[in-house]
Amino acid sequence: MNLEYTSSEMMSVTAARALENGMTCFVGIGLPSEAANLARLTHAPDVVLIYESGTLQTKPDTLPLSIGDGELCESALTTVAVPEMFRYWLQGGKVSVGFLGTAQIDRFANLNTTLIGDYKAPKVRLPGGGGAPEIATNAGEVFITLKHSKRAFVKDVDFVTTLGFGRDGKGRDNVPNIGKGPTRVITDLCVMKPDPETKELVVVSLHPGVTREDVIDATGWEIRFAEQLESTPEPSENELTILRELKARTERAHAGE
Amino acid sequence: MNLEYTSSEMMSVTAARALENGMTCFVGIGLPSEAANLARLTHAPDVVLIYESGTLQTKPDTLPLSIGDGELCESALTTVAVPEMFRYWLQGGKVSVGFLGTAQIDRFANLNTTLIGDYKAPKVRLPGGGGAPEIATNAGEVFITLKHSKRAFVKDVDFVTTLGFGRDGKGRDNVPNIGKGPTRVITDLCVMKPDPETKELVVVSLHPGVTREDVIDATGWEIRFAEQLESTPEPSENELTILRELKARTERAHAGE
Amino acid sequence: MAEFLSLHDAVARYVEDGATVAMEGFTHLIPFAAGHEVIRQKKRDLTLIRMTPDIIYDQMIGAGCAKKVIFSWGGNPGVGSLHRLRDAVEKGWPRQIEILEHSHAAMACAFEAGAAGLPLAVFRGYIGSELPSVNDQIKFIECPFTGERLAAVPSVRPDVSIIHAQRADRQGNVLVEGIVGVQKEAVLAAKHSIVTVEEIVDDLGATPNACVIPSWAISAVAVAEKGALPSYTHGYYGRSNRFYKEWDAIARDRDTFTQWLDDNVFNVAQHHAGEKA
Amino acid sequence: MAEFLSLHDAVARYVEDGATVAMEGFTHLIPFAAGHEVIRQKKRDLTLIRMTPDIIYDQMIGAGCAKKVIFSWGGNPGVGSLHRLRDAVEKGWPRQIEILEHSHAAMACAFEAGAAGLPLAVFRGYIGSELPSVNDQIKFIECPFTGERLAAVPSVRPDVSIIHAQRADRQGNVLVEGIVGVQKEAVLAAKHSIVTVEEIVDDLGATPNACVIPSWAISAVAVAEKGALPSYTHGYYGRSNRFYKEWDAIARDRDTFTQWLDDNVFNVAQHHAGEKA
Repeated sequence: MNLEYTSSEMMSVTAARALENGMTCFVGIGLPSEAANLARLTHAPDVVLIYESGTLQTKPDTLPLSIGDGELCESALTTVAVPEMFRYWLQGGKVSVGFLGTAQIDRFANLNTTLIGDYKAPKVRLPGGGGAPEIATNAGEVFITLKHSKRAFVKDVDFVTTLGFGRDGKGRDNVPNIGKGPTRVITDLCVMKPDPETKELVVVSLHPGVTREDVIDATGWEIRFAEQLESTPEPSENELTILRELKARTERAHAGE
Repeated sequence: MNLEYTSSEMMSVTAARALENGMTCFVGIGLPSEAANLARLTHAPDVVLIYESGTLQTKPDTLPLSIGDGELCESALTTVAVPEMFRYWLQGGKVSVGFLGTAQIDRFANLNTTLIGDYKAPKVRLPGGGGAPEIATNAGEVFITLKHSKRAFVKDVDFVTTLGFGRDGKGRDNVPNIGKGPTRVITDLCVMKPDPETKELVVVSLHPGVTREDVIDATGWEIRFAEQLESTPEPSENELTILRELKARTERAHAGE
Repeated sequence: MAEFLSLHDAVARYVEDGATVAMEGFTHLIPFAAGHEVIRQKKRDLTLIRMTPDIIYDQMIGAGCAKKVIFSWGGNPGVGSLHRLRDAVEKGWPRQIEILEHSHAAMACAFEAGAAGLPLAVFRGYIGSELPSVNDQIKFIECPFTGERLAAVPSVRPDVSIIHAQRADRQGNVLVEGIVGVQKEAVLAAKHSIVTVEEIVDDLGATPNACVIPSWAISAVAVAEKGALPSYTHGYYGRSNRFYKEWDAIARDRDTFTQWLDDNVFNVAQHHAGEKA
Repeated sequence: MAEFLSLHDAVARYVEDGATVAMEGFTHLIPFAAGHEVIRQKKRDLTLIRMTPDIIYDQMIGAGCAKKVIFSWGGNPGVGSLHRLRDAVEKGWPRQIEILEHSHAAMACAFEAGAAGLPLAVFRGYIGSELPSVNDQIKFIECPFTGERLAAVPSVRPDVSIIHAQRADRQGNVLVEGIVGVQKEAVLAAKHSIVTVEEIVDDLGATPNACVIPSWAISAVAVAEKGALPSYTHGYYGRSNRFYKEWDAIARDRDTFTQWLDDNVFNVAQHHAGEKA
């Protein structure tokens, strides 16, 4: 195959492929939402999507701009109150995968969406935790997707908003009633997984046309590569068509009043 | 006036008169339910009735046999789940009056609906606490209605299922976030109120034709009478008519399938 | 995803001897058909959880299914006692059963906490009540912010919960409407769950915030037409208040009860014995 | 019983300088008209509580109403930062504000606990997060049954909560439908509450288990047609995603923002400035 596609499209398609029928996915806004709906519209029509606004098993035709666009409620099986969403559905153990984005991520997959700099005198104030701290610990496992850059991939996050594996990689050891945590990170360059022992993120697959140097240059720590480094399969024509249609529909919908 | 009425009717009418428009009443099944609906159908059309089955502001045309007959839901403003009923509406402080019946009551208005005899080897096993223990403490005040008899009115209940004022009358002293407790007890013979100091129940009003001796004979402790002992006003013709119609409608409804 | 099973197969698969079972329905939607199936399959040593045991548990206790009952109000609502429950507690017939009793507020919060995946429920309760002296599962904690003493009880987390509902769609999503009680909580709190329904439909016809339990949160859906009788199903049929009153006489006497059980549960081919009551 | 008041009078009566105020609406039904009324009445030193501050709080913070914000996610959803919030936190304009931040789970449980009349919420949260190190209102307790360590936060109990809803009936009972967020909890948790509605109707048209808040649980009902714009009201009008995107440019610059506020909030006679946005 010889299709033209962008690195963003490669990221979305790869992230989408992480989801399967039978999964119940708590979806973060932005890239995770794009990937989750692409999955639903392609190989995983029965994947169950949940948004923190209370919409259970929703099937939006366009991507929501916010976490609670009307489209999410109208296409949902039902919509529950937000306390119920966090108590019964997330904390109650009904979510198999939490799908998150982030501003900053470190080598142990800890996420920072709180601030850059010092808490008392922030250089940049970010939106905050939102649903992520408890999605990351109460979901069965966590997928993370974001663009690869040195600013985003840092050795140690400025602030652990959301637990990956802790500042030493042992943050989940001996903690009862906690999920597996991040099992894969999908970027526009590669796929990473935590080392089974140390929990440090390791590149397991490079996207087509991406070199090790590209990843090294975009990562703020000495990134390691798996011994059996794979090449991520290219997007199919069908995936690209559906992704592009979804984004075009979404753009038209958001441009209107 | 010279109307014929039974002592049961006298009790229901007197109990009904305790309720007023503007009150939000958590209604127990049986006598309290009869009185509360009589109030709603006579002088207090805007009294808000709540049943523990989750039915908020319900207006049944016939009395429910159980606490959750369909009529309660169909005539309610809305119906919430039972956990919400106990958490948001009762514990949340939205109930001004809890209206309870009981099997046994003592001089400090403690209620026993658990058992007669010893807990390990009960002589008679009663239904248990149900909603009463928390209605009695979380409602603003409590009205109690039951038939007067030595078996029911005992010096000390066999078991305090539901707090009146405790075994020594001091059970509510210095307890934060607790209601006033029982403020009146309405029987087929009289009305009793707790002494402001000792909290022991005192007869404040005798029903027409009832003597002090009648009450003394039907009470299991040395019952005291208020200095200004009143005579309970008789039922009006309108109250009796509406009560009898309500009971007739109810009987017809419960006799059918 | 919920599996569509016959009621027989659902009970056979998920209700094991010795299991902790919650059959819920707060006066409404009581799963009588399922209770009769449990009796027919002679399940034993069950720990039965239910806020309001009602005559469904009276029947199961009288049939010898229970070794323990956890409840907050055990009566025939508006009628009187549960004679089979009393006979078991007071006289040990057909076997001695253990009881653990709570208040409604405690059990409602315990179901909520079970659905929420928590080990305990915290609430303002049991003040001045002597129930904590006979139930060692009632404890008190101190609020770290205000110092207030609050009650705590373990959450309810049954091995299997069984409820009855109006209808399911062809994917196994279930609509519950009317007096919804603690049914959703019971299902979400349990390891396994069986939902009996009046019918299977193409479209649930649910409004945006209706009480819908998704198929993926349920183990099995079984059709049991009139499966709540003598209780009722809002929108389908009314409560047989008459039967509730008749039950008093049936249950007072061991022989009458045993005969009733033979006639209406054991010697009934289909599941809806309750319907004939 | 709720009193029917104009939005002006409702805000004048119940929102006092220095009050703790929760204006809720989880992306849906955000009470913009009420927020603009608070700005017009120049309320000061408010402690603003909201899970998702969104541009309504950006406007109120930029207008100088807030001294403190309690929140769990402060962004322009799907667009980016709240520039007025950031300007206040980072540069102290128009005044320094204090922030207290939680996770969504914590705040959702805190609203639930507030509605339930409890002093605290207990949940499984904040594991491994550094938020407890910057928020001294996050504590941990031990479950007396299992020994598990669980998070605890104080319940939310505002002086006044303000929400927007679809409609009220003539008794002041309110229907909320669609994404209902924590609005019912906000109203029930507060000492006083204001509900703005699209319209007053004879009959709410509610199904049996609809989210209806009874009149007697509300202080005041005020009509505010299109009172949620640029947010939306399910069944009435859609979200102005365009305005949410435009807000980014408006809010980036202090002068542009001040001009916008003059044109769209202060110099608008009626309440529905949002509508013109």
